[in-house]
Amino acid sequence: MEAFIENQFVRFVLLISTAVFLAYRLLLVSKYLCKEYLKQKSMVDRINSYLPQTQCGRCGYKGCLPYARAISQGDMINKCPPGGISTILNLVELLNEPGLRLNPAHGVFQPPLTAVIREEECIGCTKCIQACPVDAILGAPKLMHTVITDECTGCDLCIEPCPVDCIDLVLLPTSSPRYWLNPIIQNSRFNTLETN
Amino acid sequence: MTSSPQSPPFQRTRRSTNNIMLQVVAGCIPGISIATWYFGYGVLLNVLLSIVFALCFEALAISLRSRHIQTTLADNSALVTAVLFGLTIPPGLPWWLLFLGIGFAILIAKHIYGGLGQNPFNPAMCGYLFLLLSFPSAMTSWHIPNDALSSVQEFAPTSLSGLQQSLHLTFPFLSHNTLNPIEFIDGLAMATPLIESKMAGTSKLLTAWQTDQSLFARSSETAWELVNIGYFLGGAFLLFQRVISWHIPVAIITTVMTISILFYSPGGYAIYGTPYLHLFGSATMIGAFFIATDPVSAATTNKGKLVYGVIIGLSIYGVRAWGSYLDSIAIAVLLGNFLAPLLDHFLRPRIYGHKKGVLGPSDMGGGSNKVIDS
Amino acid sequence: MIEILGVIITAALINNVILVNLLGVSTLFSSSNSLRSACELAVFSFIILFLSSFLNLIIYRFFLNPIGLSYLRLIAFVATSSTLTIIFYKFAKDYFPLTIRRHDLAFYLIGANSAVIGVSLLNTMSVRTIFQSLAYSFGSALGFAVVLIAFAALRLRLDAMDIPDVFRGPAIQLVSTGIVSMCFLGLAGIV
Amino acid sequence: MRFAEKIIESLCVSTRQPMPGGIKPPDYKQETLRSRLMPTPIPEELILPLAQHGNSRSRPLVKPGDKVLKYQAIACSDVTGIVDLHAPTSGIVLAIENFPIPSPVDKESKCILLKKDGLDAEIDHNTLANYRSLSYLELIKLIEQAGIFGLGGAEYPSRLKLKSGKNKKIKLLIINAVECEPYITADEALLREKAQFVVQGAEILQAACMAEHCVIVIESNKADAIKALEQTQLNSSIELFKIAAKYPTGSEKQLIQAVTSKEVPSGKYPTDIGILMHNAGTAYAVYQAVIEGKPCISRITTLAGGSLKTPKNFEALIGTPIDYLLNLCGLNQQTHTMTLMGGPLMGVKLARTDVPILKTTNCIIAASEDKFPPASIELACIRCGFCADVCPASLLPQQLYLYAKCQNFSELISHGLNDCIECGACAYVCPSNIPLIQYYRASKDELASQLENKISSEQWKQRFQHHQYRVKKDKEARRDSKRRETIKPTELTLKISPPIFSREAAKKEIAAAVVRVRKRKAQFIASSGGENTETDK
Repeated sequence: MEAFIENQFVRFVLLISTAVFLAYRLLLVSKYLCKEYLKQKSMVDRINSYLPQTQCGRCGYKGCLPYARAISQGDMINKCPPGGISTILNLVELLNEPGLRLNPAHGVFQPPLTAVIREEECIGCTKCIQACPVDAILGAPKLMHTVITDECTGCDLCIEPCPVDCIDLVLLPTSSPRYWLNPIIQNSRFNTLETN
Repeated sequence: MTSSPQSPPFQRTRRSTNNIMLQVVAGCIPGISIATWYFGYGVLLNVLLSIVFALCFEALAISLRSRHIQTTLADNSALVTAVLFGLTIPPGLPWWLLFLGIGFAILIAKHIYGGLGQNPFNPAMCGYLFLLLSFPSAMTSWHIPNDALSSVQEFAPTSLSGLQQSLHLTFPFLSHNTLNPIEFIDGLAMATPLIESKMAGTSKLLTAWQTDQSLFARSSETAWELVNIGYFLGGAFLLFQRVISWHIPVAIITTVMTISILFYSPGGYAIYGTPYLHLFGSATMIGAFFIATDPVSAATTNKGKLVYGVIIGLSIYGVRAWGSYLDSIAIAVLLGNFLAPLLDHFLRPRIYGHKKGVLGPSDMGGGSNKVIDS
Repeated sequence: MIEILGVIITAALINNVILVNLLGVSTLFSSSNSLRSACELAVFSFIILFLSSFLNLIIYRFFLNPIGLSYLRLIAFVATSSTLTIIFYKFAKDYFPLTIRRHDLAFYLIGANSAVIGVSLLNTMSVRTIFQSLAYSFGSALGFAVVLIAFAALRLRLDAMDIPDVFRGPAIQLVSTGIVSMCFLGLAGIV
Repeated sequence: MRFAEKIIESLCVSTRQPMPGGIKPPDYKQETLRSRLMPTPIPEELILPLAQHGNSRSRPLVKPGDKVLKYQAIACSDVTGIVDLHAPTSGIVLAIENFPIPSPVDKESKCILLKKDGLDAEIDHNTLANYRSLSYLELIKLIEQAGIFGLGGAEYPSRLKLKSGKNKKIKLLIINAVECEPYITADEALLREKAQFVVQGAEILQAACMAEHCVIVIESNKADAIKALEQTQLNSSIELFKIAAKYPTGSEKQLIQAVTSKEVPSGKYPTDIGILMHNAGTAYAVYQAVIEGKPCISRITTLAGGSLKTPKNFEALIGTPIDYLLNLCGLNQQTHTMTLMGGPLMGVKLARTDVPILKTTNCIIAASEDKFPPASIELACIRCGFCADVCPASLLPQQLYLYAKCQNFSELISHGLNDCIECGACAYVCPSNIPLIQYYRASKDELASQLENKISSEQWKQRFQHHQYRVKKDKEARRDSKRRETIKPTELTLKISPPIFSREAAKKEIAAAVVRVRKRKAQFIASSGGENTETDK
């Protein structure tokens, strides 16, 4: 056995085989770990899953999916006010782009809102129904309209077309108020977001 | 940000970070006293000087970060760093070297990362390594007042003239005569006590005991073993006080012992001395009990601590036996600190109700994103 | 067998590619702070570094040097390592889908970064036998990967530290690299 | 029946302690145990909150101005219609409005205000001699009508626990008389004086959930409660099981691990591994409900704390205002800094004290300066690992704190934040007095709200896609109808032969149209979905 090992060529083959075997095993293990990840959706879908889906159009596109497609083609990632910091951070993480603060031209982050129609002034012109991106407004021509609160995304598209301006946005009543807050937030990634 | 109501629990134990750090310093006292007894005031002077410098640097850093000076100085972590730094560097160093080393330790190795509790590397060891690499000759020569070598007893290192000599060494501008201070003190021990001649022979303590010389006499050169026994006692005190957990020291000591047993060759090259000398011959005890167990930079999970200790033990022996630098504690501890986050991430205890510690691929969803990726 | 192990340890620890020879430091900062993508990048760079440095050595020792074209070695080295990267890039596409999508540039960079060419040049200059230099490139690739992974785990902790804003991001990583390379310098001289 | 032998064998070992970690705080239980159980004081006005457990509403059955008798049902849960609130005393319902309820912030919810008329007249209730005659379904019905909520602090309604026990095989019923938190002596006082009722209640519970074994678990340092239990235990089949006194063995998961050294799988309930746990107070309430026929209107509460002259245990009526009870025990206003509901380690610091007692209040602490110093400054975490040593769920609180501080949620989940039982042991031993529980609660809230956002955004996405599909379909329909008008009728007749109406042709026509529509829809979904699943560049 000793002589066998001493032989230069045999040691060469031994080392090569162990190295290749090791690399192969590593790749197999990571392929198995990626199995469930491969089922993941495409890039646009993953960008879309980070967007808040309020379909508000403040980013200049008619809905979140078009904006997601634009981002995958290279558009800026800080045009979504309802998403706020969390959307930007996730997109920075996903696309490995430099993080930019929210672009104020597109609006400011607001907590979740919902539209409410003042019943006495509504004339039933169905303009808001056509404008609503998620069909959250119920009503028929010349009849009373009303907003389904848990369907409404608070995107204020219905306010502008209403001739009698009887729709206003109110804060969504959250079920349990959160009073436990983090004493120190050390999120270094918040600080690195440059102002655009 | 509206402040939250006070969260439970409303009662706490008395232990606070301040007195934990004080207990660590108290643990060092036996070691320091024996070292001063043998090597004169050099060690004590170093420690006091580095404490003063450390507190000034800490105050400077805190005021720069505009934090409340009083509270952050109160958690005397700078004190611990200064004491450990003062103990590891050889006595008789000029003061500006000490100033540089402790400055690097406190400012660069600790406050750049954000102050207490956030430095991934042990600041004392960073300072020591910084000096070791930039001033190798100064760092490896121990200036001991000359009589320790000569048999004449009338001039004891702890006497006033011993103090005067140490002061001259540390503050060269004090010696008004233009003599080079080195001639002024002709007694100059060679490299660190871990010199080959010491390691080859058997333990001086044993020989002194057999030839019934007094163990504590300076001539019987049992200095280094007693200093290490002092640190061992300090370490046992810390373990008893449960300031540190047993995992790191036990791992380091067992690794160093097993390897030195494996490589022990009585006749051969001296460095492969007996395991006893490897444990008590050089700075292993202070490394195992005080430096490696600095909780901030060490691993925190129990399994992680064991592997961390083994890595440090291995590299202590590696550097000491085959490395070019004689004192290996700093290098080994920093190597361990570098791997500590990795060990913490993978070696986790099994959580109640789960089969394994790590729950699912921790960042399958692409790292630290804010929203949980479905 | 012992001296082969010795060669591997010297290559991996004592003169580590990233921290002692300071080659390939750019890959340290290219992968994001998620440990998963750092591990994938480390595995990929382990394969590229190991195979390309060994192939380069064979090319240099048996083709370029005998016919006197040793001055062409730099171009040859870059050629082989880039082709290897492209071959393995496709291979990695379906094994590391997430990291590829996010840092495909980092994967390409490995092909041409200084670590690969540095190790190949060190191999050509060294007097080691073929077998020892194979062990040397295996060790340096291993050291490269381990440092990459350890650094990603360290970066996970750096996120939660109250680092002054001036030092956030790459600055603090450079400082940490400095301190760790200071420690690895201390390991120098063994063997 | 390996499981049963394990129980029997574990019963022989007197005290066992397999729970990792845990702390031994000083328990300050002596003062409240000096006196016997006080008779139930009846305050002038009783405030009875309607939303007793969680935020599920319950409907009042009475109107302001009605006269009610004691034990009369006054509210029932509008989800299941089962009565869950009974009048603690006879009197007049003054009002049903929003009153403050116990909470760390000023929170109000709908309560019934009942003014007592001093007669304490009871409604007729039928006692039952032998409960064995009833089947377990009737037993559960009787318990349900009594409105018994988990009196052990967890608000999980007992009847849900019993019902969940029906379909799963229950091997072991544990009566939890372990009170590991300092100051709380409610169960101990109950056991000292009414041990036989608690044992009978346990037997009823065992019959109700058909468990093979029943065990009463108590801490080994509660001597007189153990003595009382041992006397009553001579004739009953229920074993007594003593475990070492250590906080937090009293919590459900840790007690199961201490008794049977089995672990409840994460995310599941103890009934999934055949164990059901009830509090000693619940057993006593079950005894009163089934045998004496009295619904649950009162519970034993400890009044303790430095600024009370005579701390003692009350069998207090539900809805008694807390400051009324505090004054009964002689409250010293100067030293009274804060009021805690529950123990010092898991309790709630009340924002105001004129709030009522609920069915889950087992202790009120009127804290004074010496034992409850104000929260000191939070220093940096030095990762010393004391908290990891005491965590009963063997988590890593220092790593959870690290990732909670930088809001790295995937790491938090992977370090097991959802398995944290918030027992407070880690924050108790932290040398830098970091409010760890506050960090973990904030992160859990954040995770919960993120999950909420994810669900709602998923729903909006579907609605948006459907909206686009509907708009596209309308546009096409409108375009077809417009094209038909532009072609004048004459051209129509020239081009196509006059339509011969035949049934087969019509059927074929419809089938073709359906196929076309389905194809177009699939093609649209594919096209919009197509974008979704487009391979990237």
